[in-house]
Amino acid sequence: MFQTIAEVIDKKILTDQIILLSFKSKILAENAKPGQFVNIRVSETCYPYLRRPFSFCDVENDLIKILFTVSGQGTKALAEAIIGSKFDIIGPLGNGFTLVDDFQDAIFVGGGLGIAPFPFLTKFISKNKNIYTYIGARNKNYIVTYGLKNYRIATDDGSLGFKGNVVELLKQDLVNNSFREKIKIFGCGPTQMLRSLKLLCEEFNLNCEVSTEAAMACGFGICQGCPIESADSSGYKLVCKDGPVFNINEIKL
Amino acid sequence: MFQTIAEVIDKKILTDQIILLSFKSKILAENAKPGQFVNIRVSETCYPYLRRPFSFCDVENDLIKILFTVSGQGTKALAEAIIGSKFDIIGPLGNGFTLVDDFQDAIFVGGGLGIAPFPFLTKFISKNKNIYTYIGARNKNYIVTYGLKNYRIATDDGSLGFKGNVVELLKQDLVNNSFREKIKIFGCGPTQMLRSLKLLCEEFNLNCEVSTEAAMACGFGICQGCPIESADSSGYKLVCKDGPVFNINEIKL
Amino acid sequence: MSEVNLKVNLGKLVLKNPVLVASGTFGYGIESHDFLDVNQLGGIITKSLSLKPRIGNPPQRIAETPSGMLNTIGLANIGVERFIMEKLPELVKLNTTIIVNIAASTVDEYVECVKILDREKVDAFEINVSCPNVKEGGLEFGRDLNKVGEITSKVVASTNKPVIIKLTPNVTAISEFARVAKEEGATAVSAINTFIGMAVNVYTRKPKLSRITGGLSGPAIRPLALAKVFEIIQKVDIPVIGIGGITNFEDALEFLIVGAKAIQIGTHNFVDPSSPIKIIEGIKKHLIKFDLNDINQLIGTLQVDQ
Amino acid sequence: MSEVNLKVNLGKLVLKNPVLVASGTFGYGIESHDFLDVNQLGGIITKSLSLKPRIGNPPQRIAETPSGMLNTIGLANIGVERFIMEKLPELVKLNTTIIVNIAASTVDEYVECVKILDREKVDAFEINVSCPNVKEGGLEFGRDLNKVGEITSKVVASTNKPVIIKLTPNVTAISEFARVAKEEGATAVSAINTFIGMAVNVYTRKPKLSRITGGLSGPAIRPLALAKVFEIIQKVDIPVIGIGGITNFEDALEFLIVGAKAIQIGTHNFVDPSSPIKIIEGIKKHLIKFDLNDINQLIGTLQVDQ
Ligand SMILES: Cc1cc2nc3c(=O)[nH]c(=O)nc-3n(C[C@H](O)[C@H](O)[C@H](O)COP(=O)(O)OP(=O)(O)OC[C@H]3O[C@@H](n4cnc5c(N)ncnc54)[C@H](O)[C@@H]3O)c2cc1C
Ligand SMILES: Cc1cc2nc3c(=O)[nH]c(=O)nc-3n(C[C@H](O)[C@H](O)[C@H](O)COP(=O)(O)OP(=O)(O)OC[C@H]3O[C@@H](n4cnc5c(N)ncnc54)[C@H](O)[C@@H]3O)c2cc1C
Ligand SMILES: Cc1cc2nc3c(=O)[nH]c(=O)nc-3n(C[C@H](O)[C@H](O)[C@H](O)COP(=O)(O)O)c2cc1C
Ligand SMILES: Cc1cc2nc3c(=O)[nH]c(=O)nc-3n(C[C@H](O)[C@H](O)[C@H](O)COP(=O)(O)O)c2cc1C
Ligand code: FES
Ligand code: FES
Repeated sequence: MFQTIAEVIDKKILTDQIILLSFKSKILAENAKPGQFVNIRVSETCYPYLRRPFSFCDVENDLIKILFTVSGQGTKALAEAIIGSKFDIIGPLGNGFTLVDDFQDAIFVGGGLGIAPFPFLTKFISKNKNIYTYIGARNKNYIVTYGLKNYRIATDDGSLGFKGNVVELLKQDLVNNSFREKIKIFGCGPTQMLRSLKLLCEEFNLNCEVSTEAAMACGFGICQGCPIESADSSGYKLVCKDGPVFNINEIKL
Repeated sequence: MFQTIAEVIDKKILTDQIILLSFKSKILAENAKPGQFVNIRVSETCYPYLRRPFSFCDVENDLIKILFTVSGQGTKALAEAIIGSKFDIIGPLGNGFTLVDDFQDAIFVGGGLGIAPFPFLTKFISKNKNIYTYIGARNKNYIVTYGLKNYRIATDDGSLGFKGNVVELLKQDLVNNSFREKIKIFGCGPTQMLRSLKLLCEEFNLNCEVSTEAAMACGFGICQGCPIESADSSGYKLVCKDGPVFNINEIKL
Repeated sequence: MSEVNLKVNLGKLVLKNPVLVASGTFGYGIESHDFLDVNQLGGIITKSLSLKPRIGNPPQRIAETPSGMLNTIGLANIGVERFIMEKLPELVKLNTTIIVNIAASTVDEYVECVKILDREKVDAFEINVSCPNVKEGGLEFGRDLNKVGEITSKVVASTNKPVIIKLTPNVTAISEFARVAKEEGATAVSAINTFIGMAVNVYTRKPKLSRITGGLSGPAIRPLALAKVFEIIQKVDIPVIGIGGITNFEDALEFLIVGAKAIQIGTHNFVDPSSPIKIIEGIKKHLIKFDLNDINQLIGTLQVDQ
Repeated sequence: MSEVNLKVNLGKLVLKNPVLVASGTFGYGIESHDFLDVNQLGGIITKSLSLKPRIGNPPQRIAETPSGMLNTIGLANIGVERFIMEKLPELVKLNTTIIVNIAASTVDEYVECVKILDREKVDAFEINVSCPNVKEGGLEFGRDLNKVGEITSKVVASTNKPVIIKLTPNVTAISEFARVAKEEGATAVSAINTFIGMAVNVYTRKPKLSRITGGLSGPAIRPLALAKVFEIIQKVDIPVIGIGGITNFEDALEFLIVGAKAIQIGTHNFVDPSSPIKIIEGIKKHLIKFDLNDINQLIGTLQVDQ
């Protein structure tokens, strides 16, 4: 973990609402793993006060990139950042996706901005494996394909791709036996989507890791603010330290 | 009084530290009088929360200009404003200088940023009167002459002009009988300076108005936050509503 | 915009909408006309009035703190008599509820003020037993259950108009004070007045306020104020007017959802004097968005699990 | 940098400098090494430990508010035993004062925890009688003068180490609690724990915290915390450790000038985990700038007129 000052190098507005922000930080770029995140101090003042967590969306040389949309004061401050401005960033935080597992087909399932970690993850899946990306969103205006490979799209309103949710789309393909090899699912998205995904994985007996979210203060395990219930009801795990990536069977959704 | 949204049109850095910021606002420009002020919401967030008051430094067509230096979070936010950004401004506030008095020589005495109201005041002194401007500052780096006429400079360290304070410089000239006509003094600056000025005016029996400052919340008379003691000890006047310009004999300094 | 009902009843006090402006943050009700249409307000609460004029505390009276401000105004006001002569004639022309706030340093003084004003066209009284910034009365009263009881019963006995008791949060259990107010006949309670706070200039080592401590208000205290209102609502059956750090319609809704029948905008009147109207509009739009046609369908509807 | 003395004495507790990290905001003292040199701290206060492990409250445990945060962690901790086995061995290697914070739901549990830890290499105890987020103990204790007295006297009787009582601000007169702590033999008091607060999501109408109310911390409460510390200092002769909303050296100096002998950084450890060191450096520079060579020349030097 490092606390470092990083400069905004580039800001791209991908759709109406969704922003890709690049910061220059050699130390973060060198140490980041897919599924990990950074905790950014979005304002030097006391408002907003707490840091805001964002997944590594992509890493290129000494740049780290995050993908987000304005949902409150914190993302507003980031969205207004001008090129050259500097932010205090802590990272890399948490545990990333497990890549040593025995699988041949990597299936990414992202709902909304849940696709955020996948561009970076894509780069880590070894060449001899297959990547299938499933992107879900409310409608076509929220679809981002930045850095993604071999993707299929589902929209709630059918304005692009499959009409319905992204887990339904994946299920169709599973039923149709579209995948030949040993599968591993990588999921990220709203709790509702992760719940459906869990059912699907149980039904098809699939290996699956998901990236979860929780309100956070510290981001590195000292505040106990980010609990997620263990699957066995024995207590809580911390999203920031024990996660944010969990085997889908470890946690209650 | 108006509450209006005004756009930043220009930002000039006059010296290392001192900034001249221009906002476009027809309604404020049309209604401003020298010595009056605006109360600016420097941030849309809750930090800094209260507005910050600034004198009209100058008015040109539909532009109003303020002069300031970074002294805290509020002025920091203004200093960081980018061209095109918008601020919620209330004004014109308070009572300006009295210009109908019977005088022939207008003497402006400004300490530090106390010169702020004088560029605008200069434009209101009728052509057939004389203006003498006395500018005082710690050292030459803090001297601003923007919009000022016929000025003499005093610096505490003697790095420019007279070595000593600006009231001493004025006193010298009074003793030397540099002014021929009926005098009116317009003062603005730190309390210490205004106190010396009061003694001087008593000694030479001069008519004098000063612009004062106080911590402010509302700026228009409803919070009672900005008292200044009446000269007769009968109670307090409100800097924002009864002032900020007072006859120097009305108030205790 | 389709019709939604914003009218709220606080016992015998009826307001056309739940948005009031708080004492001490709206002058005598006639200074802010340049910024908003005062007639649209649910009601106006005047600066605290005392029997005799008070010049207030020396400067420095205010200081900014993170997301809030401290004040030690010290109840500077023109007194009941001048208020009636100079301000009330203009106030009564308005088409909104006029609530006069009274502060005093003895029980008798409260009663006397109320008796004098009772003859005038004012709609209700708010009794300030909670000002942290004066030597006599103020917090001494507001933190003493017996005194609050005594003041309430005597004031209620001297007027037929609704009496609102404005409570201090600087106590262990604010609901006990609400209970006493109810038992002694108050129509409603206002919660809360400011929290005792302090700030120091570390360069001069002097307190930033002339009276060392003062009252903290503004967004910083909103979560605290909301918890106080919630405590009262849970424990005592009396209409509550919520106050503390409200800046927009969402803030106002927090208090209403918790169960406040009305709310007051305080410090934010300094920051955005037109905000009370924006808040009324915001509440209306919110109701429409959620398919509600009456604010009373929202009041007290906090969803608590279990 | 020229030498300045930062050492402070709180009765039998001596700290190499007045900057501590607050319970619950620095884990067990061994998690933040990546961000600061922990050995430079005046001391570390552990997360509250209870006799048995506690899993804490369900999510949502935290919510941001203007310049502050609400939490209802519910004292999630690994318990005294695991602490001694898993954390303490690493902690005791540090060259700083180790203060263990204890929370309990009965008086006996406090005593038992202290007795177990008394044998270990810990330097002092901080007794949390002020957690707003648990059903038993916590605030019920902290708002009851007799209980605070009983807990203090029994804990003090069971150890020779310094005992610090951590007070809640959610009372009418915090100084009375400080007085009882002093009378029953406490070495110092810590003021303050969090203020009871609440927030509501107006779209779902649900409280933002799972337990409805929680504790407010952060810059928002600094003026309130400072006033509480000032109240104690004025009325009771006991060393006070100031806590509440400290983010930089100026904030820290406010408490020290008012008379606190030491301070704790809480929530700001989340926002800027390296800030405790920056604050120590800032205090040093401030002393040098003002030609002082000892922090004790600044403590309690508030300049009050009249
Ligand atoms: C490990 C981790 C990784 C993350 N990675 C990413 C990422 O890569 N990209 C990303 O975008 N986000 C990511 N997030 C989420 C991100 O942290 C949040 O989006 C961010 O904190 C929002 O901050 P904010 O201040 O803008 O919003 P906040 O001020 O925190 O408020 C936003 C919230 O307010 C509520 N709200 C506000 N207005 C309304 C309304 N009109 N109706 C209903 N509810 C409303 C909603 O609950 C909303 O979520 C991640 C979170 C975690 C924990
Ligand atoms: C009617 C009126 C007109 C005004 N006109 C002007 C004008 O034209 N131009 C102008 O520049 N100002 C003007 N002012 C003053 C201006 O309002 C203040 O400068 C402004 O409010 C400062 O806001 P801030 O948030 O930047 O500083 P604040 O956050 O309010 O803090 C600044 C203050 O903090 C203290 N402080 C901070 N750091 C230190 C330190 N290192 N040592 C000692 N003390 C410290 C000082 O008291 C300092 O003044 C006017 C004020 C009034 C009332
Ligand atoms: C400058 C100022 C003056 C105040 N004067 C009074 C007063 O005279 N009487 C009173 O009952 N409350 C007074 N209050 C308290 C407010 O009415 C309100 O209870 C408090 O500020 C909390 O609300 P807010 O956070 O919205 O400001 C005053 C508050 C401020 C900030
Ligand atoms: C997330 C969180 C957890 C806390 N846990 C504890 C605790 O276990 N025991 C305790 O005595 N205080 C606890 N506190 C209170 C802090 O130690 C401190 O008293 C309070 O936060 C005020 O200081 P601050 O404003 O600097 O945060 C906690 C505070 C926070 C924010
Ligand atoms: S965010 Fe602090 S422990 Fe996870
Ligand atoms: S600033 Fe509010 S009355 Fe002057």
